[in-house]
Amino acid sequence: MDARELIARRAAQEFKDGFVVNLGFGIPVQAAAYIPEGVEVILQAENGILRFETVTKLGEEDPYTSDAACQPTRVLPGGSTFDIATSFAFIRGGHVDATILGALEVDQEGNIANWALPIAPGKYSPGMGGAMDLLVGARKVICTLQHTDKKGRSKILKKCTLPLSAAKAVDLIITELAVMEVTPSGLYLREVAPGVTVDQVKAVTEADLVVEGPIPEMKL
Amino acid sequence: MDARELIARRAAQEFKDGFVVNLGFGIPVQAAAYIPEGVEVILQAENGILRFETVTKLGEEDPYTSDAACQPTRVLPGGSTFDIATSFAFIRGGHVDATILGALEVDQEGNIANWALPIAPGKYSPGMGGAMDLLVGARKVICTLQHTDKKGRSKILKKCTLPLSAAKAVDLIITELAVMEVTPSGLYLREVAPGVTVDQVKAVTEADLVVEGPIPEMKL
Amino acid sequence: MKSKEIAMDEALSHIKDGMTLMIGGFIGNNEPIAAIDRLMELGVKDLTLIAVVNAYPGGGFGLGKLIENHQVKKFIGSHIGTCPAAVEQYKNGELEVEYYPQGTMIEKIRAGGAGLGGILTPTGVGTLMEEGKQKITLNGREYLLETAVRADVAIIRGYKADTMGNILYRGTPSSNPIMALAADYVIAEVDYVVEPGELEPDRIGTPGILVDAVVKGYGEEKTREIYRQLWAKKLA
Amino acid sequence: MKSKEIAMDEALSHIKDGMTLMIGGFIGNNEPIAAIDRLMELGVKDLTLIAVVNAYPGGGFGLGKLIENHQVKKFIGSHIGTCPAAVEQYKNGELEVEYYPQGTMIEKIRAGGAGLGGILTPTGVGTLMEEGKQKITLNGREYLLETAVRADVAIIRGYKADTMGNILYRGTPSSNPIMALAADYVIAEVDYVVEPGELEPDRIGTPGILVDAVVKGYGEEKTREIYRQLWAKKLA
Repeated sequence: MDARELIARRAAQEFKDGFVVNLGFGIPVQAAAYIPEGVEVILQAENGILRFETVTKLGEEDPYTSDAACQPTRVLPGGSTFDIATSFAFIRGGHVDATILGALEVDQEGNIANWALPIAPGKYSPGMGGAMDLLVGARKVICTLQHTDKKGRSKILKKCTLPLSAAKAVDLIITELAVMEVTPSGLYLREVAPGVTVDQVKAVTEADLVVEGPIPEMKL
Repeated sequence: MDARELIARRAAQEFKDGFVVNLGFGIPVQAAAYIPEGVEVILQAENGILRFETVTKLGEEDPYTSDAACQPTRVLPGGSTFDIATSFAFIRGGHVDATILGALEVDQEGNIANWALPIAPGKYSPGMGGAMDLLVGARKVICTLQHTDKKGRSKILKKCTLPLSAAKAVDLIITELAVMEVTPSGLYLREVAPGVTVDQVKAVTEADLVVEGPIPEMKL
Repeated sequence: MKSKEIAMDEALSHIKDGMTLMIGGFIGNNEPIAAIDRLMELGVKDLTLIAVVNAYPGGGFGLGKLIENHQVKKFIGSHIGTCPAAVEQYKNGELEVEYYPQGTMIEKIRAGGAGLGGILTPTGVGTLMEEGKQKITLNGREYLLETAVRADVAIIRGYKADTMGNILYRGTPSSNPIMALAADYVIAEVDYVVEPGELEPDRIGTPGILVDAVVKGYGEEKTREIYRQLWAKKLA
Repeated sequence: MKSKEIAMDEALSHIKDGMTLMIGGFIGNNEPIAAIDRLMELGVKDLTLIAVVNAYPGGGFGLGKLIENHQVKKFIGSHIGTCPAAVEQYKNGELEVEYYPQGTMIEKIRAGGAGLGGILTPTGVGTLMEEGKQKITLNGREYLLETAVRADVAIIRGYKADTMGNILYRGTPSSNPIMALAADYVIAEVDYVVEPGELEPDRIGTPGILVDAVVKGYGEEKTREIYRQLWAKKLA
């Protein structure tokens, strides 16, 4: 299983029955494929739709209905559509139980940088989209990312270096190596991936990681 | 014709074709009965309805649909209903062309007091309802009231004495004696009621009234 | 997923003495009248009641009954004049009243439900409403900072619900769809409960994620009778 | 009352060089694509474009075309990454970009249409978004004061209109109903125009009092074809 699938599978275990969730692009959306049996989650997309198909085949699509990636979707029974001001009222107002989002960097205080890539002096791309509102408004923020960048440097930092998307917003960090929880008394290592040791996680983590008691292995 | 009918008839002449209007209780609502031939106005009520019947007979009513007095009404063709936040977005946002409202007092600067009757120290009744938003948001504010109180004292003042509903909000004042316009250079007498002289109006008006040129008689 | 339709008393048991309660509707129209009637019998007291306006003109109907029954210690809204008992209790000191212009009141509720701290409104500048509030000038125009408000419980009135709590409104829904976001526990009184999928997604005014309990009201036929009787008496 | 349905070019003639233009929809979905295509041919330039997001991913569709055609000098919204031309022009200094979080952007537009001076949002506290903005603390929580925004012209996309300008939306209307309040001149592109009374009052998403011009778009059949072709190409 590749790193992305592992992260998505583990993230999916955070879904509780009846949860309203908003999923960022990439790994988070992938997590929807691994929702545990018996658990029903309600997908929310920021453009203004609740309970919708994750995949709608061409031929069955409605040209006026899309998800937040402008891909065709249809409302499922019990679902609804609404304008985007209402959609963000739901998001900011605490009516979304959890969001899973990717990140460029995350730090031990729960700060997160997930959009502002410098492209010229004082200029950043691609834009925050709805992520900043989700980080502030969702009741639980789960951050999924690969533990290190292509050069092997930790993305789990003492302090983010890129411009923040939100301060002290992240509750749980899931990588292909570990599950870490942000708490008022530090960043706790909660689980390691199958076959990964605590020392291996520590070796590629810049953040101060609190390790207490035996650390269980992720169940996937 | 009694004073109230005269005021209502004159106020109705302010309606222009296509105007979106919100009418306060009492004389303003009465004005709707005298809308000139060929003029179509769109009634808006603050609870959240556009284009509705002014009178709906019992037997034809819908129990879920009412006007701002909670009296039965029905939507006319081309009308619509919406929530009250949207309704006041229309009102405050300048999407209502004119409002006609009653007043306890109005002054030469366009200040208006139309709700806060003292009932105990620091206590006022009955509450402003939607009037304060209408005064601030409607493009044209027409104030209809009787020129004097029961004791013959002017309600058209130099300076309001009751707590204000809005500052510098009134554009036009219509009483059973006169039509007066609030302008940056003072309160202008524009029309007198049939059979009423300028001096008679001046005698019962505490405000400084600017009188320039011959003052025409109201056409009713 | 478990149906959100529960018994009236089970839903109302979430309303305790001293709580802040929002009631949707507009001086009688589209008010949750069955829930209000039962709440009067249950006798919960010392409520802070938030509504955009007060009772049906003259009282004796809908939320006015809670005031007449002395269950409300504070009223927050734009108007009390339609409820003689409210005016009397306010005058004699039994009822505290906090006034906001109607458009401000609903924006405060909307802000509470939408996770905003507040809004800047031009309404009330130069009036009593300025008292104790921050005034902010933007581009030469003055605004009052009005802060968000929420309630412990909101009771709203819809026409139909499905068992997932999706609400379809009929007629003039007024404050109901806005209050549905602004309370910790939301009770929706409706005349019909249907299965998920029976309500058109475009027509759902309040998604079920906002609603904690669906309760049956008096039903459409009795509602029609009640309002016809009410409206048969001419307003003073 | 005169019908609000007019010719596309007559409606678009209200958009002049240098104006601020709002375009409804969401990265391609429910965008007024016929009006945008024609606006590209008409060549109006130096526009400030306000949209919650930018082009359909990869560009070449909907409002992305206006940027690719160098008609936009400033973009105000939450994201440009879906539009390669926007990223390139921003990088080389041709396009100015003003970012707002999506929820903030739509609240700024809503405030502009609703006569509010602005709103207080917790979104963006502790980030780049604080720059140049007032920060206000209420009950120990910090908020950014985000001010109202309006446009000279808004082009929205509905499904059906009546000749009075009432708009019925279909599917995910996203920013369209909000922008309808926030511009001096509002153009609604729709697939059908019907007579007043044919749209259910409860289903009208934007009342005609907000709409200045109704224009016919490509129609439902062609719209279906256009989106099917778009969606047949897999996203990168």
